[in-house]
Amino acid sequence: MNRKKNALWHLPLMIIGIIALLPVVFMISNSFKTLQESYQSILSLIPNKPTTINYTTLNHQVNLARLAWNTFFMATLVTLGKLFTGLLAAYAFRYYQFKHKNLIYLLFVATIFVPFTIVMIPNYLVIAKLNLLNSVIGVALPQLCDATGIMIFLKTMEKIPGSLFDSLKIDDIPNRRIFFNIVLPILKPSIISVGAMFFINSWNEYVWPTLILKDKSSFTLPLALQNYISSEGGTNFPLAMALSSIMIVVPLIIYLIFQRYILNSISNSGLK
Amino acid sequence: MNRKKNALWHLPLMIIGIIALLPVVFMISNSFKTLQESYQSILSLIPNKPTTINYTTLNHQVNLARLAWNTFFMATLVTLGKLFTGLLAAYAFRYYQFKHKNLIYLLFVATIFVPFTIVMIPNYLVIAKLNLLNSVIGVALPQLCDATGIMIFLKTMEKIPGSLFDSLKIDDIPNRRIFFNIVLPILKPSIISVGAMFFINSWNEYVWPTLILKDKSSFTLPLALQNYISSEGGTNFPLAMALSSIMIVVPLIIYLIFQRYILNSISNSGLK
Amino acid sequence: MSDNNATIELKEITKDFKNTKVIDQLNLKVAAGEFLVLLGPSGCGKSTTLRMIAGLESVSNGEVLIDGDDLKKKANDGHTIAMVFQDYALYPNMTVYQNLEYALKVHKVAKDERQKRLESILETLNLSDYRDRLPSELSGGQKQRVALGRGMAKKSKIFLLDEPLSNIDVQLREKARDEIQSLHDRNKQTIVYVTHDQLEAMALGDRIAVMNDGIIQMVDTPENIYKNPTNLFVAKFIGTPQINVLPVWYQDGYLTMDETKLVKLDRINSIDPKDYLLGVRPEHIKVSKNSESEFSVPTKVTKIVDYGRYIQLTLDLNGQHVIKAVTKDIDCKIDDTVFIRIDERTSIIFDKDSQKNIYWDRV
Amino acid sequence: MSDNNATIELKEITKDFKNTKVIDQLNLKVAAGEFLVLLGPSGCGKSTTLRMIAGLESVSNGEVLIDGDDLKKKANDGHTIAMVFQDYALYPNMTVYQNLEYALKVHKVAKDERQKRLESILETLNLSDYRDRLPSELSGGQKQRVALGRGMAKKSKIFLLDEPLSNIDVQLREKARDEIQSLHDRNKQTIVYVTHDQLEAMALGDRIAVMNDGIIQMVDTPENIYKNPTNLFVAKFIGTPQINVLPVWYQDGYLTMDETKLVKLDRINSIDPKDYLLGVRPEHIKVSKNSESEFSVPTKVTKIVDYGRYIQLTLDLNGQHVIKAVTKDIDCKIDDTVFIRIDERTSIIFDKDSQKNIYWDRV
Repeated sequence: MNRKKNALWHLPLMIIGIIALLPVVFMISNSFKTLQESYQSILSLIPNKPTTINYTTLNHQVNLARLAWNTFFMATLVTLGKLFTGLLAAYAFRYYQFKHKNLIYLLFVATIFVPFTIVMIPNYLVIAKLNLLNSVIGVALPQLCDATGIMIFLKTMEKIPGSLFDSLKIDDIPNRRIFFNIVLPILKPSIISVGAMFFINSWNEYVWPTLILKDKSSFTLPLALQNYISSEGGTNFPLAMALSSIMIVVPLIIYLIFQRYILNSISNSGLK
Repeated sequence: MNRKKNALWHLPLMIIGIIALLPVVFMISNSFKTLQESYQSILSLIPNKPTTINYTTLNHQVNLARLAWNTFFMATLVTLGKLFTGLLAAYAFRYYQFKHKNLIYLLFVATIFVPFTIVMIPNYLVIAKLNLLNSVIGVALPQLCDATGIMIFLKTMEKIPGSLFDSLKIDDIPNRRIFFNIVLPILKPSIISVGAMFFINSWNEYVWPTLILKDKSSFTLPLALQNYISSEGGTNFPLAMALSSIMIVVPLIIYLIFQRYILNSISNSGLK
Repeated sequence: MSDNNATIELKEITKDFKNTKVIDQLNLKVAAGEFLVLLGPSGCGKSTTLRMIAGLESVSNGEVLIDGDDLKKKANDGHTIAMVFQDYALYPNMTVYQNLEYALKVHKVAKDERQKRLESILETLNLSDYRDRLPSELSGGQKQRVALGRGMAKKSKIFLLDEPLSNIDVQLREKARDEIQSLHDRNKQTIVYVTHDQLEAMALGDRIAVMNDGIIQMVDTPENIYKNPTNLFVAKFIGTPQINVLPVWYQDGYLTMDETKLVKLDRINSIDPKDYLLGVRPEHIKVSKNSESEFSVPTKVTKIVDYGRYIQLTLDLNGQHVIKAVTKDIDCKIDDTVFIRIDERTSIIFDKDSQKNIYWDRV
Repeated sequence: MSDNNATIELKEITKDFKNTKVIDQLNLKVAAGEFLVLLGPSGCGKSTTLRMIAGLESVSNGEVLIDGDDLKKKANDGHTIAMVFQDYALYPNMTVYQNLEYALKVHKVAKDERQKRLESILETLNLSDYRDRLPSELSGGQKQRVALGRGMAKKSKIFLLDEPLSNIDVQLREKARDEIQSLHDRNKQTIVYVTHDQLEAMALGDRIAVMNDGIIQMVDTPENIYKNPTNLFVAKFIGTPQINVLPVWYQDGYLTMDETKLVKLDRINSIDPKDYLLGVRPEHIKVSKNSESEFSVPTKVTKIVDYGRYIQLTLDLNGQHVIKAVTKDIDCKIDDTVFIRIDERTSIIFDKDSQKNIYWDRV
């Protein structure tokens, strides 16, 4: 096999590399341009005169610390809730026999493919009825049924050899102990990676929180960003890019810390 | 272990079951209610006097066949494009040595966590510059770098034992043949399941197509639905639910046809 | 029945799996303190039988009695039975010591007692240096010893082992076998041991139950099973190289093959004149360079393998039969002609249709 | 050098992996048409050596010569070398026939020729009935035969086999071994065969190269390796039960242990008076019920295993040494006292420090 053929195989990599990474570079670049330069040459990758003016302006206009805290609090709550229900549900699917188990599982997984657009309104109405509008609980509740988490945990549990449970059964170890002393510790890497994924996704979420959170004081970062963008075309484009750049920092840090776990676990499950 | 303890473990399943499935039942139910009944008792699960009026009205107001065809065409194009780039990229990652391979892979996966809100504007500007607004190619192009597909394919390729490639190397089989004669056939189940996933996700997609497709004649189903919902609160709620119910049919069929592949490949589920 | 061990009795056990009988009306008694080996090829139902004794697999029909009590009616108390699995089933998140301690801790054995027991086990199994290691940091042989130790820690009356040596290196197996043997000598638990390796079975078992197709073919001491197998399956399954099987015809006191008289039967002469199968183990084929009696048959040497301790010959008889012979010393070359002789005492005669040993029930 | 086979020569091969030498200055010549077995424990570098011959693994230093040509300078042509892998490496999406045909098809062997070759191979390996099955529908033994057939189809000069029998049932191994042997007898390719199983090595190899820690310890015929091993490692690795090793002292023509005279050395008398290790294979320990000479030593029987063909005794000497003996017939019980004798002819004497066989270079 010669070098020419080799290069040919790199082509798709280069194309998707550009498609994947260009927007992020573009975003960071524009956040350091003046409003004027951004208008003139929005697609140039390197600012002529890099400036931090957008960041300082942003700091005056919104309470960044408050936004970050709100986002963090919401993401943490949603993550813990989803991990809790996901782990219990997966354990029930794995180790209990009940009627129509396969059908129920099939329906669970089906919910992954029901678009959010469709469940949005029913969910909104239920949350309103429950008087949970404008509350973080209201944001978290409909997300507790994340089938992705269940699937990943279930798959990891299935990798635990059956003989381990046979052994526990012969030793007459109660279920509660099996769950906490054996299953949870074994699942630790999965829990970390799924937790990180949940957290990042929740951190980035904006459609659903926009519907539920009306009060400015409980706004999260994506909601604030939405405000900058939604004014049709963006009155101040570099400002929006600056806020985007700030917003992306926390997921980036989490991703880098847990990358080893995330790379393993996502590709195992095969789902986002 | 007694039955009481058993029931305790079923609780989380029941809770998330309700959270997951209720909205869909609710949607279908309301699509068979009259506008009046929907206003009066929107949360009741069984319509008093079931009616198909919403479906006939819908059929008069929009060209359902045209919408469905547009959606199907776009989803097919996006799916094929993503499968193509994903397979080639995964193969390159698996079987070629190049500089900074791990770093590049890490960046690829990172793009999964960059929220769409953030890349939306840069992507829009690029598509506009390329004169691809209002075209299906414009919708498809930025989606070609789906890292999820690459990860799943890469993982499946990693499961192919190294000795298979050693054997092919000793027999001096050229790369092109290895890819088409060996790797693709082995990956068939993954390709089917990932393809189904891509298709369903693309079928449901609305934010990005809304930005690119302005011409009514190229609208897809989710865009039409968006039109019914966006008039703040929904002037005709049962009508929107009827369109939702129609829209959900194709993903449901695909999921049911390919469920074996999807469940296997995504979660390697072995509940039996 | 004692403090250390218990009897096991399987009564008319049947196990159906998806409409096929995996185990068919199996009866088996294991005496208290006995070391019984379940031996058979893969898929013969030996593991299923063991799992039914352990209570891990339900019984479709019949009873499993432990010390006379029905297992179905009495839930497993976590004390009576210990089991070692083929893949060891160690808890991956616990150290060696924690693995051994876990069940005792859950069942509230006092800390002093626990420590005393475990220290002595770690000592016995040479694991003291590895007590704080995780299973992933151990070699196959070490894992196997930890699994053994975890079973010992329970001081159960019954010890079940499911192919415990199949995942460790050949070189280490002999040593591990000796270890299991001496544990049994010391503790005198009732042991049921599953394996597909006939040498392992011969070395360990007080008695061996040879299984095939869900049916116990023979239960007896290793010696009897080797020397006097009930049927052709058992004869072929035990012994390597395999027993030679020759199609013969009985008439007038002689077994003949292709018109050649092979063996004169003195012990038995009341069998019907018809086709039989003659089984002779390779070491019972007497090989000599010259014809030594009227029953000597000429054969051609096709292969000679010197294993050091013995020499294995592959012989060709008339271009129709392949005979393997094991001898200590013979000076021959490939393509030489040598003579073989078969003795009545070492002949096993099988009925051609039923494949049963016709001598067997007469002994 | 011929049409059927090729010579292999490894010259001062070194292989580094992450700064450790996996293979250290290895030299090995395989004659054309020879059946050479690479034998050693797992991790000894035998598979790496095979993979370097195959060109799958690069060589850090040294040369691999095939028929005198350097492998590095001449790319693999896809014809010279065939290889069978431990996990068979069958293409899961192709039928048995397609698996055998694939490489030939890619390399444009004419259809008639392909068909002729494959039919005969399928016939030879008893695979004709399975030609349209997928690998997933085959048993382990059948997969192994398909892998073998795929290698044969290429009619290569060199055939490499990497533990080809380790994944099939014990019962089938003897048959598979015979098959490989007869293939070699028929085709006379140069074969390099990797295994960790000493019996397999003894049965198959024209010569055996025993490896440990990336170094070849000894290359010789099976007989010589068994009878006259170069060092203690080889002596212990070959033969089961393992060779007995006793610490002895040489003085005035005698090997003594704990003040007891064990062996009188007549053949050699020019060795230094110091500590040695005496190796005696279990079948060379002469066991008798009564003391038969001044060198008879009393021991206590601690274990008797009857394997049918032979009886294995475990003997205790003074409560300090464990000796294993293999005998044909002896009438004794556990705890009996029996006498053992060791013959000079069957004694192997190792230097205590270097662990080398002191006889070896004198023969």
